[in-house]
Amino acid sequence: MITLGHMLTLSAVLFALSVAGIFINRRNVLLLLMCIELLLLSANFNFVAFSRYLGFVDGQVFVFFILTVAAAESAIGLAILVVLFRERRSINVEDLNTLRG
Amino acid sequence: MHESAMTLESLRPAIAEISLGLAICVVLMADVFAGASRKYVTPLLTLVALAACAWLTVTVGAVQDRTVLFDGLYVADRLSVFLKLAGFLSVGLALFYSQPYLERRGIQGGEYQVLALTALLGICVLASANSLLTVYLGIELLSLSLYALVAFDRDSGVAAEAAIKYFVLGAIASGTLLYGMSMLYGLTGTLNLDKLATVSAAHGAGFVIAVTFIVVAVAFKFGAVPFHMWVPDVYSGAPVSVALLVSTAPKIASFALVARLLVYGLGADPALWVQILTVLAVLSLLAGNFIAIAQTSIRRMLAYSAIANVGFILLGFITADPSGYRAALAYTLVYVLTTLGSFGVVLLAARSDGEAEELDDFKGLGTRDPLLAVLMMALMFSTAGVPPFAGFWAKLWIIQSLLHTQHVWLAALAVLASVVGAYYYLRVIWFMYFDAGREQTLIVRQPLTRGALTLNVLAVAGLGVMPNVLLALCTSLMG
Amino acid sequence: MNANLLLAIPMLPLAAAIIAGLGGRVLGRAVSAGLAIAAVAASCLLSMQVLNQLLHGTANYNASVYTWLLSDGVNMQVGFLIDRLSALMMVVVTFVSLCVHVYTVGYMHDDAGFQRFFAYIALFTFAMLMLVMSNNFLQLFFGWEAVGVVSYLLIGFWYTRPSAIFANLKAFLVNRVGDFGFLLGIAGVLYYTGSLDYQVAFNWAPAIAKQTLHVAGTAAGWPAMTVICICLFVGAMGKSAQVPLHVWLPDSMEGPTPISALIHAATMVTAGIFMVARMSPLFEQSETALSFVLVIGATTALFMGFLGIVNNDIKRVVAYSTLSQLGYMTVALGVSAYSVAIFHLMTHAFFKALLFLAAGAVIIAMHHEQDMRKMGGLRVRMPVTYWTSLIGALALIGTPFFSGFYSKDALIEAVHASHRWGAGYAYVCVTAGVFVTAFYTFRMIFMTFHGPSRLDHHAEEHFHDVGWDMKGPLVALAIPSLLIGYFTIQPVLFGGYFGDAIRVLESNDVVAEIGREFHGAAVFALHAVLSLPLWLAAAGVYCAWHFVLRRPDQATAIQARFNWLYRLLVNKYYFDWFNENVLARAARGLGLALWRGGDQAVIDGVLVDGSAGAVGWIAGRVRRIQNGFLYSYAFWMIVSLVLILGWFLVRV
Amino acid sequence: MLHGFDILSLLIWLPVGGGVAVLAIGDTRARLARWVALLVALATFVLCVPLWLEFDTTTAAFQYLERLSWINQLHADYYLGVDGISLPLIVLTAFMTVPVIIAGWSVVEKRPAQYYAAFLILEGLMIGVFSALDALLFYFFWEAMLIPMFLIIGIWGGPRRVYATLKFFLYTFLGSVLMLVALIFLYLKAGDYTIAGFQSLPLTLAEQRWIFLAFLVAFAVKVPMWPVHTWLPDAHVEAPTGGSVILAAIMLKMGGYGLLRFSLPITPDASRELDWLVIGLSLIAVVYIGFVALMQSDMKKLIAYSSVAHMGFVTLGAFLAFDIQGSTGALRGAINGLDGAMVQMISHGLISGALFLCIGVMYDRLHSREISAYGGVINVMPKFGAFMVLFALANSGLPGTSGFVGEFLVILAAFKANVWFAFLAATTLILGAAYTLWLVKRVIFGPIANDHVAAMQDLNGREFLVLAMLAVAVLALGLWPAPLVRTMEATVQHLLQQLAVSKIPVA
Repeated sequence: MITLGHMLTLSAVLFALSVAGIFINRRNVLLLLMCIELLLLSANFNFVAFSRYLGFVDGQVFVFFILTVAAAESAIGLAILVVLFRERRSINVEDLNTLRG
Repeated sequence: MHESAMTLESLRPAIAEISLGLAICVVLMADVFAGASRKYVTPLLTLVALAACAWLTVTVGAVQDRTVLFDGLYVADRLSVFLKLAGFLSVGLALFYSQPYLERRGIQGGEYQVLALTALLGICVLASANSLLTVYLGIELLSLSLYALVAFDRDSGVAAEAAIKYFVLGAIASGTLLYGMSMLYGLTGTLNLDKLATVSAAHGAGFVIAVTFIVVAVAFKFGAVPFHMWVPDVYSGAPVSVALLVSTAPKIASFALVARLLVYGLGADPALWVQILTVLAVLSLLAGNFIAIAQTSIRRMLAYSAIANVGFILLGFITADPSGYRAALAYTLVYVLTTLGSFGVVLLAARSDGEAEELDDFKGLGTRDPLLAVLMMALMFSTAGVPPFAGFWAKLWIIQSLLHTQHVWLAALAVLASVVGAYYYLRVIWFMYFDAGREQTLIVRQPLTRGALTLNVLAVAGLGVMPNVLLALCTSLMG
Repeated sequence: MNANLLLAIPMLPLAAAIIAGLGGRVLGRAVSAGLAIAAVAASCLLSMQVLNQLLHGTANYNASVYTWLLSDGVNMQVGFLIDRLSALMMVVVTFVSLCVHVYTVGYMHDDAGFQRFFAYIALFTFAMLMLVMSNNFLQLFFGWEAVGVVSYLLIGFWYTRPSAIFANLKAFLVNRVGDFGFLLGIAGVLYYTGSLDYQVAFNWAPAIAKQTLHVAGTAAGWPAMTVICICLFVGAMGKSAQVPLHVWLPDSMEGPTPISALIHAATMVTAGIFMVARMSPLFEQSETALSFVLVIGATTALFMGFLGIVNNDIKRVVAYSTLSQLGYMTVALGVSAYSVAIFHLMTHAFFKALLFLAAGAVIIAMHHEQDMRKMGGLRVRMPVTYWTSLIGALALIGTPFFSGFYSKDALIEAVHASHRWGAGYAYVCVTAGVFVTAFYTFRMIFMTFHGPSRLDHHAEEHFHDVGWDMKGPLVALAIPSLLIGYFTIQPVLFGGYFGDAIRVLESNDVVAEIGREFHGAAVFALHAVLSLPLWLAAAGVYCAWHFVLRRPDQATAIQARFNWLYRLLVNKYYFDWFNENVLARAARGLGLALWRGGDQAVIDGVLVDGSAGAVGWIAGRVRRIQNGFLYSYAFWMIVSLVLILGWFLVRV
Repeated sequence: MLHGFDILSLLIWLPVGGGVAVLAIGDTRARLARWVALLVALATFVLCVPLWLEFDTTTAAFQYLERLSWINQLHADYYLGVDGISLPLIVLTAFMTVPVIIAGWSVVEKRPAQYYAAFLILEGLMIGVFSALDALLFYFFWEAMLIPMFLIIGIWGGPRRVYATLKFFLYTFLGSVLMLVALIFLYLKAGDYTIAGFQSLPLTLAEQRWIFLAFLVAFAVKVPMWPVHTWLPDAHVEAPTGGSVILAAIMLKMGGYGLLRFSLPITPDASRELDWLVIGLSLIAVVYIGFVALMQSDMKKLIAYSSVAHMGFVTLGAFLAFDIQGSTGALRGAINGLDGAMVQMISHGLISGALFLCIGVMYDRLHSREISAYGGVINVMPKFGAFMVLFALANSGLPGTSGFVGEFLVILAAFKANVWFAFLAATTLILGAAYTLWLVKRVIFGPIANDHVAAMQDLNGREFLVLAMLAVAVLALGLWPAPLVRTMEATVQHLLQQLAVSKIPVA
C-alpha cells in the first residue's frame, strides 16, 4: 500500500533530484528552469499528499496557486533567458561569471 | 477574529492593496495611451497614484485593532498599515530618485513603474499575510516583479546575468519555502498563521525540517549569509535604479516575512529558528563586513554592507523578545531610509556614461559636488553607526536588546564587526574628501531630486538627534 | 622683620630681569644694565640690613608669602625662613652677584646679547635668593631648578657655538639626574612628615630615623632617614658637581666668564652645600648618609684637583679647582662640620669669584684666548689683575691670614677630629689635596703672569688691559678674599653664629672639639706653621715654580715617563667617554630599539597593521567563494541548508 | 547671575551653531568666515568666565544643571551639569579653541570656512562631552566628536593623512564601542542612563571587572596609554597644526576625564583589583615612551610621544589611591595623585598645544617637520626662540611652569604608594628634559643650519599673540595652581569617597 511515507519520500527524492540538477548541471540554463519546475512539483506533491492524508482541502488549493505562480515564473525566466541570449549569444551556465567577487 | 460575510465595509482594511491594484491598472492604461511624446505622464502618475494609495491607506484603511479578513488569509493591524506606508514611501522615493537616471540611460517605458508597483503590491500582501498561502503569494509577487526589473535594461548583458542568477536562486528559495510550508502543513494541518501560533510545538524531525527550510528561504529573501550570493551580483549587475529598489523596500517585506511567519506564526516555539538565525546573523556580520572591505565597486560594497546590516537586523530577532523585534523594526526602517539616500547619491553621482560603478569614481567628489559629498558622508557615518545619525540608535537598540536578553557575546561581536565595517564606510569619505578626483565630469543638476535627497538625509540626521520618534513608534507597533 | 622688605630682596632682581628681558631692546643697553645693577645693589643692601638685624638679636623670620597649592591637607607654600644661615647666603649671593653685574658691563661690552645677559643674571639672582630664603622643600626645589635653568641658558648664551649648546644640555641633564634623587628625597620627607615645611620635617627627624622604608624587592627594608638623606644628597651631587655627577661643570666654562664666576663658582654650585647644611637636622640622624657624603666629597676634593694640574685652559683650571673645593665643603658636611662647610663656601665664593673674574679679565685682554700656553709675563701688563689674582690664589691654597686659610684649615682639623666611617680616607684626601691645590693654582699663576711672554701674533696685536669697570669688581672681591676669614672665623665657627639654623648632635660635634683649642684668629694662623698642610702648600708652590718656570723640560719628561697617568688625567678619568659612549649611546639605542622594535614592529606592524592586513587578507580570500558561477551559488545554498538541517536533526 | 540661564547649552550650541553659520558663509567669503569664527570662539570663552566665577567650590554636587527629556524610550535625558573635574576642562576647551582659530588665520587656504566650522563644531561637541551627566548623551558627543576630527586630519592633513585618519578613527571607534556595551549593560541594571545612577549602582566584582576593562579600552585609547598609543604619533604628524593642538590639548583629556568620571566611581572594586594594570601601563608610558621620544626625527612625532609620556602621569595619579591605602593603611595622599592627574591634564593641554603651535609656526615657514632641516632658528627668530624654549622647559617639568605641578603631585603620591612607582615616574625628570631639550638644541640653538633657515621671518603679531596667551597661561598655572586645585577640591574629595567604598552588593 502506498502510504504517506512513500509520498513524502518521493517528494524528497524529487526535491533532491532537482537541487542536484541545479548545481551539477553546468551547461544549459534551460535545464535549470526545468529543475526549478521539478522543485516546485516536489512541494506540490507534498501538499497534495498531506491534504489527502489530513483530509483538508486547503493544501490542494495551495497547489493550484503554486501551479499558477510557476507558470508566471517560467514566463519570466524564459524572458530573462531571451534577453540573456540576445546579449551574450550563449545560455551556457559556465559563461555567466562576469559578476563575481 | 472570525467574520461572517464579506461586505464593502469589511474590505476597508484592505484598501491599500485594492487601491494599489487599481492604480496598477490605471498606470498601465495611461502608459499605453500617453505615447512616446509624453513620457513624463507615467512616472508622474505613478507618484500621484502612490500618494493617493498612501492617503487612502491612512484615512480609510487605518485600523486600531487586529482585523482578520478573507477567511483568515489576511490580517490588518497597525504594523501592517505602517509597513505598507513605509513601502509606499520607499518605493515612491526610489522611483523619484531614479527618474533622471532612467531618462539618461534611456530606460523608458511604463512597465518599469508598473513592475515597481506590483512589487510594492507584493510587499503589501506580505505585510498583511496571515496564512502560508498569502505569504507565498506576497513573496512571489514581489520576487517575480524584481526579477523582471533586474533584467529591465534589455541592452545590458550583466543585468541579464544578474537577473538569471537572481531568478534561479530565488526559485530555489521559493521551492525551499514551499517545501518547508508543506511539511509544516502536514505536521499541523493548517495554513493559517493564527492557528499555527496556537499549535503546540512539541515536534520531532519533521518540524526541524519544516522550520529549517522556511528559515533558509527567509534568509535568502533577506540576503543573509550563506544565502546571500545573489545580493552582490544583483546590486552590481542591475541598473542602479533597480538596485536602489531591490535594496530598500524588499527589506521591509523581509521584515514583514519574519515578523508574520516566524515571530508570529512560529512564535510558540522560537528556539529552533532563533538558533538558526543566530548562526546566520553571525555569519552575515562577519562575512558582510569582511568581504565589503575587499570591494572596489561601490555597488558591491553597498551589497556586502547590506548583508552585514541584515546580520544586525537578524540579531534583533534572535532575542525572541519584543525589545529585539522593536529594535529590528527600527533598524530596518533606518536601514531603508539610509540606503535610499546612499543609492540616491550613487544615482546622481554617476559617470558621464551614466553609471557609477567603481569606488574610484567618488574620488574628489568633495570638491566636484560638495552637496552630494556631504550627503554621502552623513549617510556613511550613519551606516557605520556614528552619532548624530539614525544608524547609531538603530545599532544601539539592537545591542541593548541583546544585552537585555543576556546575549553579551553576540553584542560584543556585533560591535566589533561594526568596527571592521566602519573601515569601508570611511573609505568612501576618504575617497570623496581626501583624494583628488581623476575626472572632472559634470554631475547632473537635478534640483528636485537633490532637494528630496537632502530631506532624506536630514531625516537621517534628525532621527539621529531626536530618535525618540522612531523608538516610540516601533515600541507601539511591536507592542 | 618686615615681610615686604624681605619680599623685595628677590623681587627686585626679578623685576629687573623681566624688564630687561622683555623690554631690553626698547630700553637700550645702559638702562637695562643700570636697572639690573641697581636692583641687585638694592637687594644686596637689604640683605646686609637683614643680616645686621639678625646679628643684633632680631628673631628669625619664618612665614609664608602665599599658598602655592593646597592638596590633601598638604600646604604647599612660598615662604621665607630667614635665619643667620640664609642671611649669610643672601649677602654672599647678592654681593658676588653685584660684583659680577658691574664686571659684566665691561666684559660683555661688545656682545649683542648684552641686555639678555643682564636679564639672565638678574633672573639668576632672583632664583638663587628664592632658593636660600625658602622655608620649605617645594620652594627649595623651585629655586633649585630655576637656577639650573638660568645656568642652562647662560652656558648656552652663545648659542651659535656647538660646544656651548652641547655643554648646556649636558649640564641640564646631569643636574636633572641629581634632581631626580632630590625629588624622591622630597617625596620621602612628605611621606614621613606629611608636610613640606622645614620646621615640621626637622621636628620629625628623630622619629623618621626610627622608621624603615619597606621597598618591594627587599626583605628587611631600608632605614628611612638614610634613604631620604642619600636621595637629597644625590640632588646636591648634581648641583654641587660631586663625583660622578661633576662632568657638567668643566664644560660649563663654555658660558661667559662672569657666569663662571657667579654661578659655577660662587653661588649656584654651592647650593648643594647649602642645602645639606640646611638639612643638618635630617642628615644628623643618619651616619650612613653622612659617610656617603664624606667619601664622595673626599674623592671629589682630591681627584678633581689632579685634573687641574694637566689642564692648560685657564678657565678650566679654575673650574677643576672649584670642583675640588666643592669636594672640600662636602667633606666638611660629611663630618658634621656644617658651619665649616658654609664658612668655606663663603670664603670660597669670594676668592673663587675673584679668580674667575681675573681669568676673565685676562681672557678679554688676550682677546678671547684661554690657553695658558699662549700667555706668560702678563704681570707687568696687567698689574691690578695680577695682584688681585695673587691674593685669590694665596687664599685658595690656604696661606695663613688669607680667608681661604681659615676655612680650609678648620676644615682639615674637623676631618682630623672626626671618627666617622670614611674620615680617615677623607683626611688623606683633603691633606694631599692641599698640595695639589697649591700646585695647580700656582702653575696657573706662573704660566699666566710670570715668565716670558708667549703671546701669539693675534693676541699681541689686540692686547689691551681691561678697564676699571672690570678691575673694580676684582678689587672689591680681593678685599674679602684677603680679610674675611680673619674677621669671621671666630664668630661663625665658634661663636655659635648659626644658632639653631644648623643642628649637630653632640656626639658628632667636631667643630666644638676644635673650638676648644681655638684661641683667636691670629694664633690660629701662626699655629699653622706647625701643621702639615701649610708645608704641603708651600711644597706645591715650589713644585709649580720648579716645573713651570725653572725646569719646564722636567715637566715634559715626567709627562712622557708617566704617560698612562697623563692620559688618564687628560681624559678626565674617562667619565665623559663613559657617559657619551656607554650611557648616552645605550639610551639612544634603547630608544631606537623600543621605537623600531616595540612601537613599529610589534604594536604597529603585528597588532595594528597586522590585524588590518589579516582582515584584508581574509577578505580577499573569502570573496573568492563568490566566484560568479550560478551552480556554485546554488551548491553553497544547498550545502548550507543540509549542514543546518543535519546539525539540528542530530541534536533532536 | 547665571541662575535660570542655560549656560552649558549655550556653551555647547553656540560654537556648533557658529560652525554651521561659518559653513553657510562659505569659502568664497573666507574673510568674513574667519572673523565670525573668531568671534564665536571668543564669545564661547567669555561665557566661561562667569561659569568659573560663579562656580561654587564648596560642594561636590553638579552645578548649572539642565535637564530636558530626550529619549523616553531609553530613559536618557538631555542632562547637563559641571563639577570641579569637568569645569576646568570645559574652560580649557574654550580657551584652546581661540588660539587654534587665530593660528589658522592666514595659513589655511584650502576650504577655510570648512576648516573653521570643523573646529567650532568640534569645540561644542567636546564641551558637550565634559558637561554631559547622562551617559548616553556623553557617548553621543564622544562619538560625534570623531567626525570633525576625522575630517580635519583627512582634509587638511599631510601626505600620509589617510593612514593616520583611519588609524585614529578605527582605534578610537574600537575603544568606544566596547564602552557602549558597558554603558548599555549599566543602563539595563540601573534603569536609566544618568551617570550618577551608574555611580551608585551596586555591582558584583565580576560585573565590575568586565565593565572596567571595557571602559579601560575606550579611555586608554583616548589617553592614549601604552600599548594603544600608536595612533597618536601618526595622527599628530599628519594633522594640520590646529588639529594637533586640539587633539593634544583636549581630546586626550577625554580619556583621563573618562577614567575619573566613569571607571573609578562606577567600578571602584574592579579598579582596586586591577589598578596594577593601569599603573603598570602608565609607568611603561613614562619610561618606554620617554626613550622612544628621544629618537624621533620628526618634531611633531617627538611631541606626540612626549604627550603619551606626560599623559602617563594622569593615569598614574588617578589610580594611586588603592596602593596608597594598601601601603599606608589610609587614603591620605591619594588626593595628591588625583589633583596631580587633573592639573597635569590642564597643563599638558596648554603646553602640548603651545608646542604644536610652535612647530606649526616653523612648518609654515619651512614646510618641514624634520629636526634635521632646522638648526639655529633662534638666530633669525629670537622672539619665537624664546617662546619655544619656555614651552620646552615647561614640557620638561620646570617648576614655575604648569608642567611641574601635576608631575610633582603625582610623584609625591606615588612615593606613598610604592617607592618604585615614584622612582620610575621620576625618571621623567631626566628623560623629559633629554628629549625636549635635545630637540631645542638641534632646532633652536646652534649656528644657522642652511639658507632656508636663514630666510625665516620672526613671529608676526598674530603668532606672537597666540603664543603669548599660552605662555601667560602656562606661567600663571605654574606659579599659582592653588585656584585650580581649589576649584576641584570638593569634587576630588567626593571622588575619593566614592572609590573608597565598595559597591559589591552584600549578599
